[in-house]
Amino acid sequence: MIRRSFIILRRSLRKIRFKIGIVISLVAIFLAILAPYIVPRPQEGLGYVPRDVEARRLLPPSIEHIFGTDSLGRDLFSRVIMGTRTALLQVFIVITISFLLGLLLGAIAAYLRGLVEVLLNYFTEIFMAMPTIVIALVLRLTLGHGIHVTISSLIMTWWAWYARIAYVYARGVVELDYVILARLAGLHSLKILHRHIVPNIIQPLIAQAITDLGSVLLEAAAINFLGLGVQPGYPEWGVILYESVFYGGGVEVFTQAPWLIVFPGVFLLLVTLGFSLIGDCLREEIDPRLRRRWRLWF
Amino acid sequence: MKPLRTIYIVLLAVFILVIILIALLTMLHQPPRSKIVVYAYNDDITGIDPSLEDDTGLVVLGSIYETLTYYNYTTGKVEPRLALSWESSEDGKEWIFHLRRDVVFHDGTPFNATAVKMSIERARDIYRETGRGAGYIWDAVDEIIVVDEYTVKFKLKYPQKLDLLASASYAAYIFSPSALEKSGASSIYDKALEDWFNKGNAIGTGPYKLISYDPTREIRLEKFNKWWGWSVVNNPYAPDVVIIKIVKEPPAQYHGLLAGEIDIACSVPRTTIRDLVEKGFKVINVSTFHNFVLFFNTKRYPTNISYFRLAIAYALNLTEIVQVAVYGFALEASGVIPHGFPGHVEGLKYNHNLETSKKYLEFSGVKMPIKIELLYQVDYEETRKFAELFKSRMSELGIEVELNPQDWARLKDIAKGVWTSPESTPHLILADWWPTMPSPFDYLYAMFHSESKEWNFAGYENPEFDSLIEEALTLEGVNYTRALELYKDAQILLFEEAVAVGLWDEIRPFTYSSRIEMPQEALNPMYTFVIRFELVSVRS
Amino acid sequence: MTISLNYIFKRIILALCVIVGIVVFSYVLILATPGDPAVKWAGNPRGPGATRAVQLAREELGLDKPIYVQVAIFMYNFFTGNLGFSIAYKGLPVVQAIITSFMSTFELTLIAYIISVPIALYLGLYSALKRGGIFDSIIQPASVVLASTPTYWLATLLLLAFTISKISVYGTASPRLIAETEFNTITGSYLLDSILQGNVRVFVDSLLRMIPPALAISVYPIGALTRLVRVLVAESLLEDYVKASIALGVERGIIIRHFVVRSIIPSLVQISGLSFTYSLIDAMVVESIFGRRGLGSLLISALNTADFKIAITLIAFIAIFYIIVNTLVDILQAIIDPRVRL
Amino acid sequence: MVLAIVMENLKVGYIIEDEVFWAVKGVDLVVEEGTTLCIIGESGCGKSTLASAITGILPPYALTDGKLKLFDHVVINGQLRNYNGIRGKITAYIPQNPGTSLNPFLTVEEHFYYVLRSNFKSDREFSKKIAMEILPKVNLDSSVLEKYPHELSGGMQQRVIIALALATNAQILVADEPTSFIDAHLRLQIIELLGRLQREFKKTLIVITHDLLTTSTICDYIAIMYAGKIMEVGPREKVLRNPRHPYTKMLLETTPILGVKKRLKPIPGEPPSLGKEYQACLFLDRCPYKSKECYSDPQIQVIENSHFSKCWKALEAPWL
Repeated sequence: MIRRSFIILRRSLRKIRFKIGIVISLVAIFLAILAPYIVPRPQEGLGYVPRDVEARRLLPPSIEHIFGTDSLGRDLFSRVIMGTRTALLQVFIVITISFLLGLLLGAIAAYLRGLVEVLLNYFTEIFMAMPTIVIALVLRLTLGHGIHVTISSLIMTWWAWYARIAYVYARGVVELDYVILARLAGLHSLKILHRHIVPNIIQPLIAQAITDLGSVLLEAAAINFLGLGVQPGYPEWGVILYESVFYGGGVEVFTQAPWLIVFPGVFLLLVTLGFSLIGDCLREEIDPRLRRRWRLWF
Repeated sequence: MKPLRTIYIVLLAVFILVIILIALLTMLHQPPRSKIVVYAYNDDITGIDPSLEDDTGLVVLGSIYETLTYYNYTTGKVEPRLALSWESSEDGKEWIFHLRRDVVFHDGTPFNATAVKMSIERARDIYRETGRGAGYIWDAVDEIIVVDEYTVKFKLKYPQKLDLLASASYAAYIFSPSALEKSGASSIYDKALEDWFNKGNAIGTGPYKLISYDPTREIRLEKFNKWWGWSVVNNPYAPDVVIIKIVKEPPAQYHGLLAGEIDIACSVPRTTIRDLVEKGFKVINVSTFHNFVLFFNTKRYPTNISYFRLAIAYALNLTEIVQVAVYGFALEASGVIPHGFPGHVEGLKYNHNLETSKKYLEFSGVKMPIKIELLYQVDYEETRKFAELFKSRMSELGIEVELNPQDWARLKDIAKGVWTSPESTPHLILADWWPTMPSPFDYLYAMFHSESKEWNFAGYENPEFDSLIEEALTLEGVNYTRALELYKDAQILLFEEAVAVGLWDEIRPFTYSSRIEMPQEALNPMYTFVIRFELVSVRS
Repeated sequence: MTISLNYIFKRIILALCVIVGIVVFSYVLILATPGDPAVKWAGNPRGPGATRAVQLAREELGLDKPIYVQVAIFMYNFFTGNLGFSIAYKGLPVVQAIITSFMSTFELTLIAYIISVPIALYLGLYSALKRGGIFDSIIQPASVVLASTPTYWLATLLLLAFTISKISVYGTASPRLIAETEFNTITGSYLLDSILQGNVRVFVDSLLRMIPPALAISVYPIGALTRLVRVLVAESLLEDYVKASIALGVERGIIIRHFVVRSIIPSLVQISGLSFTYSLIDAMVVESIFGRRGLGSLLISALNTADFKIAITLIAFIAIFYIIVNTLVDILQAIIDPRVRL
Repeated sequence: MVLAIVMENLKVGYIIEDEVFWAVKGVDLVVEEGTTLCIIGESGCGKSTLASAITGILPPYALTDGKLKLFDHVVINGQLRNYNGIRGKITAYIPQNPGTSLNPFLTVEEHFYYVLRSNFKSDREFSKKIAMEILPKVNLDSSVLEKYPHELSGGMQQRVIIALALATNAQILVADEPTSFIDAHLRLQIIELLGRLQREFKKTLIVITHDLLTTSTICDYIAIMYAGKIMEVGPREKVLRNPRHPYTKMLLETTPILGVKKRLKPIPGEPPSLGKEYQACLFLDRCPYKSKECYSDPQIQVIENSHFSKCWKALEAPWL
């Protein structure tokens, strides 16, 4: 399996799209780690309103403020770069937890069968039908404000997808002779899950997880954009966009300070694009039909 | 290309259709025909029961119904409206109102003393029974006697300035007794009557009558030709139809104004005012009685220490706050009663001084750094900006502020928890207030009296304060000047203890298109958001 | 592949079970939020009578009963459509509020799909037929970009563009026009209502205002469906019957139209149906940016005003819509495909 | 005598994962008009590729070399392929799996319509008329016209396909394993049908098969294919009775002949892989008669008129 992963990776690396995706993601990770050391005003990046706010409101991009300033006089560059950290943090936590939860529950449902299977599938179905934003709306009211709302509402909907995929694949594996034999031989269930089932279902799940990175990022930003997630002033692209659209009445931003919408949006788009490109190329490698050069021959 | 001809055709057809539509629209864009005024209001309407509504329904009620008297905020005097004249007894416990004679309700039924009795009793009794609505303004009213068709006598339990109360913006509207019959309600207390009103029915005496009612989209009003006041205002250009359009987002109001779809907007983004004026729109700045107050939770450490509260109060730079949060569209507050309101006191301002602030912090003995929580309303842009600014400024003092934005309903629920579970209620609560009746008692009682568990977000209990304002209230009907002095003393008490800091008194710019004319009198801060459309003239 | 009536019956039963689960789940979820609906229902009472009034309101709303009884009553009311009045907007029936909001969001999403599905079909088909060519190498990354564009951001940019060009695209229709033509919305769908009332001006106006938000919404389905169509076409080109008909000299155009496109339509319908429900959520956000009334504004205001009836019904409604669409699409797919006979 | 198909050192390969795999490794073959040729070989020997090359359904990632001529048209010339005016007009194809080879979304009538419209610009009514004429010839009545493919049995589907191929009026019919996907008891029927139609319409019929038994009954010539090359070709009787290649001999021994009781012998070993180039005889590994000369590529040996073999020992034929 590892060898196959390497082959897929090597082949993907030949593609310019994949390379672009990797470069964008690496740059994003780099920015996320080093953000406080790169940006000129880390304090403002975290939401501090400067003393000279009145003089610094809505300045256009200049050497001092590369991306301009927002309606509370904060350096937009600092905020956007600091936002990378939040963005990646959200995405990785959400994907990791949903992935593990989905893997575990999907495998258990397929392995244990019976009532457990029915119940788990039922819950999967329910959670798949609940829109993330609706859950976020409700959680915002019960849990208050903060990044934990964004993360938990995303997990609540995403785990179900992984559980579904894991379940479908695991069902196929559970029916195989050697698993049935292992079961008959009295091998411990945990061992069977660990040795036979998980290795067989993990690859499609990982592929799915990588493909989903972009979507999760978008959804997280959407939740924060709606003011349901992190606190106001927090460095997060969705929140910055929200402030741009609704602060200053929005109109002023439209006509006088378009940089407030452009920069966070472009960052969001680029990082999502980077993730999506990686996912897209990997999927193409796993599914060879899409790979061949093709022109109509008839 | 041949193969996908159908798709091509479809795309082409769609394209052509769009072009035709655009052409059609430009053709159809004709100048408006009838005298229609579209007024953009910024919130959903919560209900239009004339006796019970105590929220956004005012904007509709104010045009459909009328009160007995009218409070003129420029002169500070009470003027006649449905009542032509009135007199009170020496002790202020008996009031007689002489009613206007030529008044009819929208359904043609005549206006008389019975209607007054019924309307006011309904507001008062439902409040007494269930606590709903703003009927508490009639709390003193013991008995309403119909002397004759056009004379009503009020007997009070304790002296009050009833002519002032009768001009209140809530619970003082007179509706027609025929509503009972039309709604099929058995009595004025029947729930069926309330439902009937809230389904979009109204029978008032006002210059406009209700045509259609959709609380989340729009309310349509039509000129009531038999209104008694048309001869008084003498305005042949008054709008025939008024649309109160719910447009929540300020940018939307701005766009609507620019596109000519909205005539009057009550809350365009403040930053766009200059732009709008340059484009030929007109503005009336109304310094409203809507003010923003920062409450301290006086029942929880560390805001139970008055030195700590004072430290925060002196750290607030009101000039900066007004500039940053509301772009200067506000007056820096002095005390908790807004400018221009009876009982307003100048000089109750904590002059921004960080040194003083640090000194008080030391006195307070609170160890830095400390974390406090600020509760504020999420759907006002100004409160959000204030919160972020406040958080930054406090961080300079070593106070970490955790922001807790909530919508209004939930903010209220959390804030009043100061009485039941003060330890889990935020330390600071930013709330806003606008009055129901033109008396300082309205502000001071609701926000600081120990009995007012619903709105006293500070959890403030001070018998001295309570007795001061109670005494002032009873004096209002007898000796108004003395009453105002007592109110001043009460406010000084609040100021010294720093129970709450008045932040700013809102100035609301009403922007309107140049095709209409609107005199300053059309807007009255006492009845915020109500526009007297009878004074508005439309030129086509 | 055969789908029997039995299968459909099973599916519907499963869907019903899930719907019940969702109603219960949202009920519990909403009641867990702070804010007492009874206080709101009682009209925020003050003074001495307040406690009793709230108690009465609580009884009236049935909030004093144990939670399972409440859920059962709610469920009964939900399925009989007898939900009474909104708590926050007195006098507004819950069902009416939800239907009108839903229709307005639905028509927007529908327009977005009327725009996006043909475009996606066209782009996906051509990039699959010319795989590896210039067209494909442009369309493929472009579709990834489209699918990863934040919808609300794009909506904002579109609005910016229209603001600069001084074309009013705000709101559902011009309030003045509505006032002048005495237009009334009954269903919530302005297009439908204006057709029914023969109001051409409102129809044109609301359709034009729908285009920018619909464009913003359609970006995701264009990107995602283009990629899907490309895969499906690539798969279908490998089908034996395509090969056989090529060998029999069937023209390229006929093969593409009647063999390839026709074979991908069932899958396209299914996935479009699925993504339609996601776009509905997108539409809820985009709507609010363009100042339109719909599910988004209703849900937010319902939660903000502790209007638990509307909130729960709405959440359940959205989820149920999702399930119904899924079930319907499966059945529709079966109907389109002649191999499946019911 | 008109030559319907001429192949000169025809090579066909595929590019898979940037490597070239030659499926057909140089075939020289001539087919006369109006005759039936069976190409017989194990699976993977390149016979289907050969059929694809003739009928013009090589995928775009296929590589070609050599020359293929169908009547006067040069279809393959080195790397160039040009099937304009060939598909449906000169060649028609009868695929191996009738179940998947008819479009499930179209009725039989529509199949006829699309095929005839493409080839003759005929309208719906005319194509229906033609279909009605042809269907009885394949023992189907016109009621199938209204039906969708999945409503027909495997044998009926195959006959519809044959009817479609006939409707094109193409001279060369290529049937790629026409019997492998249908029930055993129908096989002979289909084969006989093909034979009858070939005689009736004077078509040139190429039958690709691994099934020596049933198929051989209708053909005039047999070509034995192994690992991408033709090993032996000749008139049916001669090849069957007098095999001049050890592979043919062994192939015959694996096939039961009706009425003759004999031991069936499997051929040991595996065919060589497609990816590699071989200098030696391709059958070398599995040949029990190999000798030193077999390590060089064998020349074509003429046994007699129109009977050729690609074996150094064809003339001696020690296996006979």
